[in-house]
Order: sequence, then structure tokens, then C-alpha cells
Amino acid sequence: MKEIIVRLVQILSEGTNISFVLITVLVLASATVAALSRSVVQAAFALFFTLLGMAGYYVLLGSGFLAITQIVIYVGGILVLLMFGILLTNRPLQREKADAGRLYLVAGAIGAVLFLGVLVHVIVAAPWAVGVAPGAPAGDVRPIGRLLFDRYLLAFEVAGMTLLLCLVGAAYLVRRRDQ
Amino acid sequence: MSEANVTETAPPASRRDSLRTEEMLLNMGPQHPSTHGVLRLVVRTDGEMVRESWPQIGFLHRCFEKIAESLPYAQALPYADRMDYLGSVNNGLAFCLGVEKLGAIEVSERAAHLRVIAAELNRIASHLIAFGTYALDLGAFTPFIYGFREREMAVSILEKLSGGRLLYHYPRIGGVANDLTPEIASDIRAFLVQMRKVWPEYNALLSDNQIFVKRTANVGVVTREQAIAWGFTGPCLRASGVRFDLRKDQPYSLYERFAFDVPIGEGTKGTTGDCWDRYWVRMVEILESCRIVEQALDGIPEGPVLTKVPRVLKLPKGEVYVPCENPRGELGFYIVSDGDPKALRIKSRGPSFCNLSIVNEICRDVLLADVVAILGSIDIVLGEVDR
Amino acid sequence: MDDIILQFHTSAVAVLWPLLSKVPTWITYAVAYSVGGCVVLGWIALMAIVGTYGERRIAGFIQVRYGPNRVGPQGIFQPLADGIKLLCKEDTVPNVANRALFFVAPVLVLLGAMIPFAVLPFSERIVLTNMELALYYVLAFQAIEVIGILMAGWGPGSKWSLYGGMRLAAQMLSYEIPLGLCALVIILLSGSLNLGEIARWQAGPFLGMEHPWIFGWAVFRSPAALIAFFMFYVGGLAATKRAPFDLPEAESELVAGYHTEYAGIRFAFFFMAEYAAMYVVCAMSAILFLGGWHGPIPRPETAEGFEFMKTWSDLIQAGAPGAATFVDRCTLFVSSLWSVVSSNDGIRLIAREAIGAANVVGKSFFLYFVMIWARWTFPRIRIDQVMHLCLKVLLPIGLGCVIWAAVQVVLFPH
Amino acid sequence: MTRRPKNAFRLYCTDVWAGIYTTCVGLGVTIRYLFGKNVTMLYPEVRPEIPPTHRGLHALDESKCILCRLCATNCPVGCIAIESAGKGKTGMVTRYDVDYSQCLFCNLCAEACPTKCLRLTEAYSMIRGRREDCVLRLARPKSQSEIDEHMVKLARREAEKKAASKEAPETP
Repeated sequence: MKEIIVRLVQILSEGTNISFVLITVLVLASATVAALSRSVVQAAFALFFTLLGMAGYYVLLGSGFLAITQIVIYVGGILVLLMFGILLTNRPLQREKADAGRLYLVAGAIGAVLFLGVLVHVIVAAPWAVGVAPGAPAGDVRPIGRLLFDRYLLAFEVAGMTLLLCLVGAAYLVRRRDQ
Repeated sequence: MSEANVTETAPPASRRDSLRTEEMLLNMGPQHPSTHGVLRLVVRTDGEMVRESWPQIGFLHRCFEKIAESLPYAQALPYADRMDYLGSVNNGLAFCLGVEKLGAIEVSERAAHLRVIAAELNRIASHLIAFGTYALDLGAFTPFIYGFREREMAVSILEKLSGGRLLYHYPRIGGVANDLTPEIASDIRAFLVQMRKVWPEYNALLSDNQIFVKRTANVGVVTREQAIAWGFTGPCLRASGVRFDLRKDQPYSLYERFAFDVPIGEGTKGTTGDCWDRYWVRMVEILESCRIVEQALDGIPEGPVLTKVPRVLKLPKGEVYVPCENPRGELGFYIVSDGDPKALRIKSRGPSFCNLSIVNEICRDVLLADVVAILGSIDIVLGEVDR
Repeated sequence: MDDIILQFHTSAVAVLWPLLSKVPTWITYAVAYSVGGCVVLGWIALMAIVGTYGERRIAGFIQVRYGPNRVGPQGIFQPLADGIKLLCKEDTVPNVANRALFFVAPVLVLLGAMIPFAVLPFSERIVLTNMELALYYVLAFQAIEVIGILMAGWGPGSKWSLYGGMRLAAQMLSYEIPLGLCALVIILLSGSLNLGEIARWQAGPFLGMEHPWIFGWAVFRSPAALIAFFMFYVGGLAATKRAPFDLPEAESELVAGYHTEYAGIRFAFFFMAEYAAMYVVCAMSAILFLGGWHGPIPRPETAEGFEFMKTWSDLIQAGAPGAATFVDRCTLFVSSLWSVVSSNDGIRLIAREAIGAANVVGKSFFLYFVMIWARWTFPRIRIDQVMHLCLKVLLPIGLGCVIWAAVQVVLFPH
Repeated sequence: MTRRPKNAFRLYCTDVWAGIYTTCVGLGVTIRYLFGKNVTMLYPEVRPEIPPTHRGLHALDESKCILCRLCATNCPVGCIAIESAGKGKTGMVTRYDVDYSQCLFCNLCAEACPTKCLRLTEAYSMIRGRREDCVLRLARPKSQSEIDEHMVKLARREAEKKAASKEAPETP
């Protein structure tokens, strides 16, 4: 028992580990709020801290670029879009109650089980010994750019094409049908 | 006409159904910064779009008509001043003209000239406030101060002339309160020079500014037919392309002697009858008023300024309505007398009240910011709307 | 790595080694970063003070009146008085407020405004963290402020706040695109995301001059950068919700927008955040486009400006010998001053850094002044026009600038 | 929705250009004022010049007042309250209150005054801390003894007059 505590203190006295613990607490707490909160808006705002924490993980892993990109895409883009949807479509100033019909419950349970399966698979299959990638200077975007335009060019282009199509589709959906 | 409008302005059904967002009821006012006083505007909004807006009035109701019926005419006059507190001389003038017509009271030529001078100076001052507050509504603070700088000159002149700075009580039954001195005359000339000098500056700063034009052109368009149907008068009516000015069409107080143009909206920056036109008509009217003041000052004859009227003025039995061109439009007092020193009935037809009625008609399916722009361009004074 | 935190850390460790040998390194780092954070907070507070005073005074003079001139000489203590007032004010919370969001929002907004200062250089070496990705980082972390303001919009339960929050989020997100494009022009031209590197690039040789003084600034190196500079500035105005883009807090439409329900110190947080964000935009414009710490005041060693002055005096020599000798004398004076300064390593370093900081802050304050000037000149733009300007004017022109810059880099590689 | 005009691109360009141009023009106007002279005055130190016609607070010349009360009857709001010892020219004003919470500053009272003893002055500062202070007492406050004295004097004069008029018809 004593040895465990000593080991724990040892681990905790390292800056990176402290940061990891703090971030994990933040992520878990906010994710819990996001999942359990009755107010959709509050859940969405809690998600912000979860995403921020994820960016923190990337920093700990030595990839500043990924961390910033996480902020740009998930916080600046997706979360704000989400918020727009929630704030504009819900009746303001009222907290919503989750509409838990039986059918939803069943569907939700099935989805949860499936997702859990995927998660377990990932946890089991993932090589956990990830450290800071050796040699690569933190924050150098050149190799990432090279990879994107070289090895993963096709995937990159396909993703870009898909997003463009989504944009066009969105524009088509919201256009005014006046004439 | 109204039916055609509804189909024109309402969003197509498909869009309303497919992308429905929650509608919200907003209370703009009575303490909202852009309602020019204590107007309450209930606005039904869909996101930034305003679907409907109902003006709720009466927060400044002071029973003007009832008070005026319970006082002798001369004592009711200061209350008339207080209706449209920005065009106080014009209000008093309208009331005096009504009483004088019913009582067949003569006014000397000098007094009539002085009335024109004061009324036009007051019109300039009022339009300068309209200019300044409109800029303020649209988020520009500085033109407001510049407008007030010139207005201060006009107000100082009126103060020297009448003694008041806002509520002048200058026209009296039978003439005006005080005579013009050479010093005041030179002040007025200096003011006209200054006004003409800074007028282009106003335009450089605001009228021609692309942001301002974008905010006002093609916004809140009132067509000629709409303007007439809703009883628009004054600059708002003229902005819709109707060349109607009581000073020209039913001249009173010697207005027929002065040469001036009646500016109308021509859709210079957008559509005829949009906010920019309403604003611009006022701006041009400032110059026209300067012309009138100059002519009146040049042609002013000598003579008394106040005809002697009996201390207890009893008007003959009868009724009268004299319309007058207030800075905001047609202001008239309908006076019914039964021979008593007090009127039997006084009813005022105020321009702000009538102009305001169109708000729900044009503030439909516009952006929230446009409501502010439209309301400012109509240039209402709540003191007169509520009386 | 020449960032201050590291320097602070190593020097502190060197001096206090006997004491610190038992202390884990992360504690010294934490202390160093806390000190840095306090400095940033102080600087933001100073910005808010200078900003409000300057704003009100300049507004006063533009509007032919005196601004605040009672508290202290020329009213310079007015912002302090205001600050004390804000601190003492009652902290009101609306009944219908979502309390958690209501309380977190101002903190988050201020945090969002503070974040860029971590990488914002004041001079070559006066920078908290010399990050490789500084530019990307600054642009990315605006998102935190957006979330904070959305919270502020929802939290108090006021409809005006909600409108302000939504407007702001829409506006800030849209303007991140042109801002990013303008930054991309500089990234392409300089080939770096590091702010220090970008500033250094602007001091590099240009048009045959070894030390091109102000002519090495990005705005002179490419027409694309010149256009991008103005667009970056306009986009920055919009992203910091300054007039004429102040519609999230449009007082004539939305009462006060997202901070309608906030009073006292919470309002002061929003206030400080706004002025801090303004400074960030100005400083970023100065660093990215106006040469950073290079010029207009020449720094010792680099001989910036002397070359230009020499050429100038040669040119004048032909026409007016008297003027030329004056220019010569000035050059001589300045260079002799520099030679005195450069005789000592410490003084040289301090002088370099001080002049660099003066250059950055001076240029930023000039741009700050232009922001104030513009605010007291223009009417406010409407929300759809804000989007129009962003998506239909700035975006295409920005894309054009990026293409131009790319072509320029390919044709004239540095 | 309006149809896209044919010269849309040209319109767009002129639009952008007009935006840039008018922006610069506007900035030019304000920068000129930045270095110009201020028109406002530093109020408590510098006072504005008030024209003699200004209708501010009332001033009453008690000695000229004939207690006709025309001012009070001509007041639209009835904000003037007068009390006197005696009547007419010989009367003494014991109280002359103007309630400025009601006063319209219409000048009708002063205009009605036959002896011009009431006038609206240039005094414009009307800040009062309490509602009661809004009532200004224009008449010099008089003690009861003074009023009594005046009444006695009046009575004596009246008696003398009466005596004189009684004597008068008898003398011829």
C-alpha cells in the first residue's frame, strides 16, 4: 500500500502527469455534465470543456499543431454550429426535458451497446505505448503538409470534395424558393 | 392593396415550413435607446427578421386636449408648444392661426414675418435633431454632436428672440412675443452662413457615406399610394414623391410671398420613399428654410408685432381648422367655440401620430436593425404622439 | 529557444540551485508562467485604461468638445475612477439567469482575450513563449472568446443578450476566414508561422538594400500583402466588434447586446477583453505587415534606416547641398549614438529590445488610434451587410491575394 | 428577389470603390475636427451668456406690486400663490410663492403685470434637492409684528381718510 502511494506521489510530482490528471478530471467532469444535463444548452457548453481538454491531451503528446487544429475545428467550428442550432431552434429561456419515449430508449440502448463494443475493441487493439514522437520538432507543420499533399493526397481531395458537396447541398436546402 | 402587399412581403410557405426557427416577442421600449422617447414597440421576431411590430403609445399622455378646453385660449397656448417640443414655434403658430382665424384677429406684417423667421429657424433646429438622432440610431455618434452644434446657434437665436431655449412660446394670439433687434438679425445671418458652410460637411460625413446609404436606401420603402393611404404628411410624404407642402399649397402667414422649393424624394440612392429619401428631404429642407429665413429677414417691414387683443378673449360661435406645416408634417387644431372664453372642443391633428401608424405596415419582414432605421426616418416626437 | 519563460526558468534555477534542487521543475515552470500571466493581465488592464482614456478623449476632440478632464491633470485618472466604480458596483444577477453560464462567461471571455498574449512578441526577445505555430495559435484561440460570448448571450436569460451573442458568434466566425487568408499571404511570403521569424523576414534584404528599414515591411514587399494588410485590419475590426462592426452591442438596437445584464466587475471583464482584443489585432497587424520591431526607429547594430538615409542624402546632394548635410549630420549623430550604445553588450541588448518594443507598441497604438478614429466617424453596418462584406468582398479579394502571393513566391523565391 | 442585373460585376466594383472612397472622405472630416477648436465650454468655470429676454426664475419688486393678482389669474397652471395684508396699492405682500415644480415659464404672469413689478430673470439654475424647495418665496419674509404694524398703519390711514372724507363735505 505504502509503495503504491509513494509511486503515485512520484508520478504526480512530474509536471506532465499533473497536467494529465487535471485535464482528465476536466474532461471527465464536463463529459458527464454534457451527457447527463437536462438542459441541452448547458450540455453543449459542457462539451466545450471536453473538447478543450482533448486539445490539452494533444499538447501533452507533443503535437501542438493537432491541438490548435482541434480548437479551430471542434470548438470554433462544430461546437459553435451546434450552439447556433440549439439556441435558434429551441424556445428561449426554458429548459427542455428529454423526451424519452420507449422507442427512443430501445434505440438508444442498441446504439450504446454497439458503440461500447467499438470502444472496447479500440481499447484492446490500440498500441498504448505512445510517447512524444521522437525527433519531430514540436509544431513543425511541414511534414504534415507534405504527408497531406503526398501520401494522403487522394484522401485529402476526397474529404475536400465531400465538404464542398455538403456546402452546396446546404446552400441548396436553405435557398429561397421565391420564383 | 393591402392583400397584394401581404403576398408580396410574406415569406414563401415552403421556406417557412422547412427551416422553422422559434419566434420571439421582443419589447423595444418604452426605455429602449432607439425609440426616441417612451414609445413601446412590441416586435415579433424570427431570428433577426422582424415579422410584426406594434407600436404601443400613451406613456407620455398629458391630456393636452382636455387641458386646452379648460383654459382660456392665451393660456392654452403654452401647452400647444409642449406637444411637439422640437417644433415648438410651429405648434404655437398653428394654434394661434386657428384662434386668429376664428376670432378674425389681424396680425401685422412684421409679426407675420417674425413668425416665419422663428418657425423656419425652429424647423432647421428640428431637422438638425432629426439628422443627429438618425445618425445615432444607425450607430454614428459624431454627426449627432455636429448637428447639435449648429442647432445650438439656432436655439440661441430663438432664445434671444423669445426667452426660451426649447419651449419658446413665441407666437402669440395676435402676433409674436418680442420684436427683432438688429443684433438678433445679424446673428441670424451669421447662422445662415454657418449652416450653409457645414451642410456639405454633413453630407460628406453621413449622407453620402456608403455604410449609411446601405443602411437606409431601399429600406422601409413607402410607396406614393401607401403614403397617401396612411395619411403621411410632411417630409415623409414628400419623400414618397408627393409634392405637397402646406406652405406652398395652402399658404398661411405670408408664406406665399417667399420663393422656395419643395424637395421630394427621387430615389437617388435606392427606391423612392425609402429611409434615405426621407432623410434627404429633411436635409434639403434645411437649405430651403435658410432661403426662406433670408428672404423674410430682407423683406421685413416696420410695424407693431402684437395686435391688441382683449384680455378675456371670447371667440365667436363656430369652428375652425387651420392646417400648418410642422417640421414633421401637417399639424392643425380643430377649435370649436361656443362664445365662451374657453374652447368647447380642441382636437389636434398631429403629424407624428399619423406618421407612426404606418410602422406595422413597413416594419414587416425586415431586419431588426431596419426597424430602428425606419423608426428614426419617420422622425416621431413622442410628446406629440401621446399629447 | 529564446523565450522569456525559459530564460527566467534557467536563470532562476542557476541562481537558486541550492534551494531549488529539491523542488520539481514543474513548480518553477508554474511560478514562471504565473508571473507571466500576471504581467499579461497587467498589460491588459493598462490597455483598458489607456484605451478608455484615449477613446474618450479622442472622441471628445473629434466631436469638438473636451472629453473627461476633471479627474487628475487632463483627466488621466478618469479610467482609474471608473475602474474603482466598477469594482464597487453591486453585482446583479437576473432571476432567470442560468447561474453557471452567467458566472463562467466573463471569465472565459477575458481568458480568450488573454491567450494570444502568450505568444505576442513585444520585441525580439520580449515574448512569453516563442512558439513555432504562434500565428495559427492566435487565430485559433479566438474560438474561446466566441464560446464565452455565446455563454454570456445565453446565461442571463435576456433576449437582447441572446441577440448580441448570436450576432457576435456569427460575425467572429465569419471574419476568421478573411483574417486567416490575410495571414496566409504573410505565411506564404515569409514561409513561417513564427511571429519572430516573420518579423525577421521583414528586416531581410530587399530591392538590393541590405537593411531596407521600413521598405522591408511586408506591405512594401508585395501588393498582395498591402491589400491583405488593410483587409486584416478591417477583419480585425469586425472580429473585435469595434465600430462600424459593433452590432453585437449595438446600443440603438440591442441596448447593450451580450453584456446587457452584466454590471460591476463582470462587465469590467468584458470591457478589458474588448480592449485587449483590440490591442492584439493592432499588434498582429504591426508584426505581420508593418515590420514588427524593425523601423521606423532604427535599432543599433542592424543599421536599419542608415542605408536609406545615405541614399536619400546622396539624392539630395545633387539638388540641395544644405539639406543633404543636415541629413548627413542626423545620420552621423544617430550612428555615433548607436556606436556608444553598442560598446557594451548589456546596454546594446537593452537598447535593442527597448527600441524594438517602442516600435511594436508605437505602431500598435497608431493602429489603435485609427480604430478609435473610425469608431467616431461611421454609422453601424447591418448584420447582413457584415456578412456580405465578409463573404462577397473580403473573401474573394483575400483569395486573390493568396494566389498572388503564391505566384510571387514561386516566381521570386527568397 | 430581384433579378441579377447584367452589369452586376460593375455594380459590385463601384460599390466597393464607393465604400472605400466615402470611408476616406468621412475620416477626413473627423480628423480635421480632431485638431480643431472645441465649441463646448467648461461649464462651472465658464458661464454662458444669458440674453436679457431669457425666461428663468421670477423676480418680484414688492414695492411696486399693487396686489392685482393678474399674474396668478393669468397663470395656466396656477403656480403662483399670493397672500397680503391689505389690498391694492397700499397692501403689503406677505407671501408670494411660485411653485417651480409646476411653472411653465410661459411669461404670461409677467406680461399681465400692469406695473411691471414681476419679471422672469436670467437665473437659470434651478437645482433643488427636495420637492419642498421647488416653491420659491419671492416676497421678503415678514414677522407678525411687522404685519400687525402695517395693518395698524393701514387702519389708521383708513380712519384718517374716512375722517377726511367725512370732514370734507362739511367744510364747504
